[in-house]
Amino acid sequence: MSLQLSDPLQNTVDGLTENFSDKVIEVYQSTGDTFIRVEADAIVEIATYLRDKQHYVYLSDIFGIDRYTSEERFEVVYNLLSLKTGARVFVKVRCEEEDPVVDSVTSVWPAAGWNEREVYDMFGVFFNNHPDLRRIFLPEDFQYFPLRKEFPLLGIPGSIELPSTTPDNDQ
Amino acid sequence: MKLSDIQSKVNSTFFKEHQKKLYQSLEDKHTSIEELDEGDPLTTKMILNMGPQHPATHGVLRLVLQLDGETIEKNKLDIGYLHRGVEKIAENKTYQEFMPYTDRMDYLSPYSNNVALCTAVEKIASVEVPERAHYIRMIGCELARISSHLLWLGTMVMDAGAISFFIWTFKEREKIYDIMDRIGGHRFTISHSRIGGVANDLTDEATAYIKEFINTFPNELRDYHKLLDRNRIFFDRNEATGVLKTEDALKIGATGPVLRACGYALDIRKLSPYARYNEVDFNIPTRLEGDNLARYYVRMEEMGESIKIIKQCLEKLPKGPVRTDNAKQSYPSKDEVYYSMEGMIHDFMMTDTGICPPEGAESYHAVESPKGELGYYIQSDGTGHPWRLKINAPSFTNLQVLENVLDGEMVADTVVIIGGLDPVLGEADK
Amino acid sequence: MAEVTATSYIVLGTALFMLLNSAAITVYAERRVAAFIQNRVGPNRVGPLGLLQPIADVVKLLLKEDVTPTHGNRFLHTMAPVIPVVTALMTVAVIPFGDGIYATDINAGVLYLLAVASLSVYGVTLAGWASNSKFSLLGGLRAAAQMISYELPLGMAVASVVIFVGSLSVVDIALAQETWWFVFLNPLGAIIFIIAAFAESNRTPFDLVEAEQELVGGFHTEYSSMKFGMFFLAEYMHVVINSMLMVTFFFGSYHLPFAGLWLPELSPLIKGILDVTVFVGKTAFFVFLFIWVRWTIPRFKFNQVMKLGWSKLLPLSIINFIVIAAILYFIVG
Amino acid sequence: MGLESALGKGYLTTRMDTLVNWARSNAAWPMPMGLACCAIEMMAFAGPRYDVSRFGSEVMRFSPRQADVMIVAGWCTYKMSHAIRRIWDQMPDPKWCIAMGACASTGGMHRCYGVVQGADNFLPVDAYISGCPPRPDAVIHALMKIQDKIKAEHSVLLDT
Repeated sequence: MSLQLSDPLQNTVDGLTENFSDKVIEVYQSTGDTFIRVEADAIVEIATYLRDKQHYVYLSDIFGIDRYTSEERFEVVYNLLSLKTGARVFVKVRCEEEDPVVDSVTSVWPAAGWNEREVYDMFGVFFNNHPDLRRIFLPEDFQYFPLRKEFPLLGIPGSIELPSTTPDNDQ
Repeated sequence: MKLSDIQSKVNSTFFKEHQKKLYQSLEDKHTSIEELDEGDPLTTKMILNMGPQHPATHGVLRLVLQLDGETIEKNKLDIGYLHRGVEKIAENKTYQEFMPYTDRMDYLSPYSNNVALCTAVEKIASVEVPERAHYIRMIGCELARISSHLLWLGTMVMDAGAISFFIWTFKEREKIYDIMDRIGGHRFTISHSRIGGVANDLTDEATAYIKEFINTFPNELRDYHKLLDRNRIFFDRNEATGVLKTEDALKIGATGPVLRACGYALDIRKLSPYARYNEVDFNIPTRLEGDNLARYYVRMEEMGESIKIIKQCLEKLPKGPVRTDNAKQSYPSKDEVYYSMEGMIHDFMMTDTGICPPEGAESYHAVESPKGELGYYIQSDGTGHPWRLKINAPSFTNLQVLENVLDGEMVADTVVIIGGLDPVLGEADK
Repeated sequence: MAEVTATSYIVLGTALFMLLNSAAITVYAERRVAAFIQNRVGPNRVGPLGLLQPIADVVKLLLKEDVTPTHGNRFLHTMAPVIPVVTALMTVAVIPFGDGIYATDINAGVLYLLAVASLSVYGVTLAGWASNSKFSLLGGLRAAAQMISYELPLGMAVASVVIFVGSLSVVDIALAQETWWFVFLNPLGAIIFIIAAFAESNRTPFDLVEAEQELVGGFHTEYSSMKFGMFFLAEYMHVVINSMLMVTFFFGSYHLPFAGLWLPELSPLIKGILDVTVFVGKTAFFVFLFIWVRWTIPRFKFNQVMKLGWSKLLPLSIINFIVIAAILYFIVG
Repeated sequence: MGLESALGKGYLTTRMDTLVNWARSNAAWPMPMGLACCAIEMMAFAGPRYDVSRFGSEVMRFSPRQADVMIVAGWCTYKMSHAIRRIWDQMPDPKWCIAMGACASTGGMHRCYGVVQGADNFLPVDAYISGCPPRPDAVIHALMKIQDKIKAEHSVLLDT
């Protein structure tokens, strides 16, 4: 499929393929959005490059995708916005189910902090070098990762405790 | 201060692991500049838990503050007290079925959430929307923006101590509720937008109400300005509190009015116009100071701009259908459903499977909700349900800002800063 | 000190009874005025015009379960609400409600008032400490700091009145205003006194002690039942008391404006009724002012309150005092 | 008791009950447990158009120690339910609870892993309000139902 890229996006893609020729796996478009899939181990370098050389200063969002039954099950997507050109680009990395670890980009964009925590909370993907990797929505006592496809919508009974209906008498 | 100092004092009765990690993380924040004062006879510090049930946290935000007298040394936020997993729900619903859930995300401005989902689905499924529907959506969105900003104004001033002001803004909100009632039949969670258009046309009554509102509201806005702009106490409370510099705001990913109050005019309505925002004329108010007062001015001016947009929309409102006439893409009109067999079958099909975007398609579409950039990422697997639906919620992003600006402020400032950032927890907690 | 007569007991009894009632009436007035300011109706279901609302509140509070926090100090927790109520009641002893209508005339009445008024802060601070709650503690600390800061300008403002009269007796101060109210002679002092009185009674814009939005309820967060009810009543009693003090010190006490110039001699009964009516009317106006301000103005921040107290009001009140003293000494002679 | 026999059996206690119930029902201070969308309607319920102060209930006490009626407005998640229950335990007796809206009553549309399917799983609820969110009139109706319930209670002498 041939790509129809606007000039700024073309620049981005050219720059990436030039500097990280062995790290960029594929570039594709879907309904007008541009997705660049890169090797997981190079994400911090690529992020630094994109921020410093391509003006992707603003990190809009980070989210995970569960590619259930596929190889390299988890995908982490970085939603970047260039403030100079107004171009939006999505950078994707993939990781294995057994050892889902991705390097944290909090050193590049501090905004990634909470978004990465959310991905960890929902999918169980760990982020190396994250300053404060805790669950963000669910309590730490919860054992599961709810947005994984095998987790039932109604939850697992008893996985989160309900309050006791007799008043505290521990003191 | 040692961690054991906090932990030994804490006696959690539920979610023990969670509380432990939270205090641990508070402990770890800024450890480099933290030093133990040997001469201090009070070796323990006061840890104040604000929330989750607290009058000023706009819902169920929990702040864990380490205090030095009245000054906040460091803080951690704990959110998720409203987490219900809408993204998981979305994977089990058709796109249209998911619409009411978006209402309950940012419940101060449900209309713009509906439009965000609709435009995202329309983008991924290539649905053409009639002109009139675009304009009706814009009117709804701007009304929602005014309604949201009004509640922000009321609660922010109320948090500063003036309780009546909240009631006065609520009087105006009631008018917007009336309009919404006339448009869609409910006070605020109206789910009026549909994939491929809107549910029904504006009635004459609704149009009359809107016209009356846009004529009277600027006067009210002037009154608010009169009351607050020269109010010394209000000024002192808000000036230079919660200051965020432009670079920091971009780094930490602030969005919406919070970012614009820091001096960066990022507005999705201008950046990548959706609906027909490229055909109306409006400005993006910005301020350079980045403090709470700047946020106040930005939002107040935005309300004025919204009135301007609604006026233009009413002038330009074209005649025509309000929903696309393609039974594979949107619900047929009720006339068809009641009086023709085909219409009824299509209605069934839409309810049962709904609209099916092509397999493997991915798209992201953002709108400028009152709180900031509200984006929906959808990945389709070719069925009527999304494979993955991710909501980029502005409140979530802005709450992260809160964790960074609170350090060094006073306890009394927390409430006005939370008010100034205007997070909605229903949206932040997903 | 004047002799204690039967009149004293009657006046004292009536005044105490009316003060307790006035707290209830003020509660009702506050709810109605608040409703009026906010385009609402206000209580109207209980009794005619909802007049029985405070009674319903009090009966309900009386019969509610009383809670003392587990790790709180039970004795202090119980004692704390009594202090503001008692001090509020003690103040009426020296306030003249009309010509000759007062419980007692202490020759150091002003000092007595200041001393008693500053006692009530102990109740608030103890309540904050004995509750074993952080919000209460913060509220109590704020109360202590705020009271100390505003006692001084308050005292200086009163002192600037006392030098006009040359007597520390409250009755003399009231008598001296027959023609000229002190608000005309000493306007700066009056303003300082009003501000400080607002701060002393913990009302908006100085209600950081309660600070519903930040500290939930401040010092009374952990109080329930009638203990809370006593704080509640004490707050309104202090509003009434402070209004009375404003009237007594600056707004002519029981005198009509420039009454000495035009008011003819009246029979003692009519004069007494007129005096008390005028006094009550003026007090009611200031109570309304308290309520009005409460529902329209935002609240200060802690450091701003301190700054206002120490760096603005205190120097201003001292300068005011010195200037008045100088004028009286050198010019009036 | 002499008085009892003179005035008829249970006369005094019934009178006392009437007084107590009258006071309690007309001074029911709400504890606004505003969680989600319903909280906005709860504000409207105290606002100018609906004005709950007519019933003497506009004194929103955010401290549980001083509140009588807890209005659970919004969905209760598992994480939040502990806080709600704790606040309920902190409220002194007598106390009542309104589950406002479909989510608080049954879980409503949020049939998913995070939400407790009805606040009555951990709270004794006195009145349920339907609607998502209910209109403020419905909340006032629920409050009046609570008032009716209070008026029918025997608080002084339980068995006469």
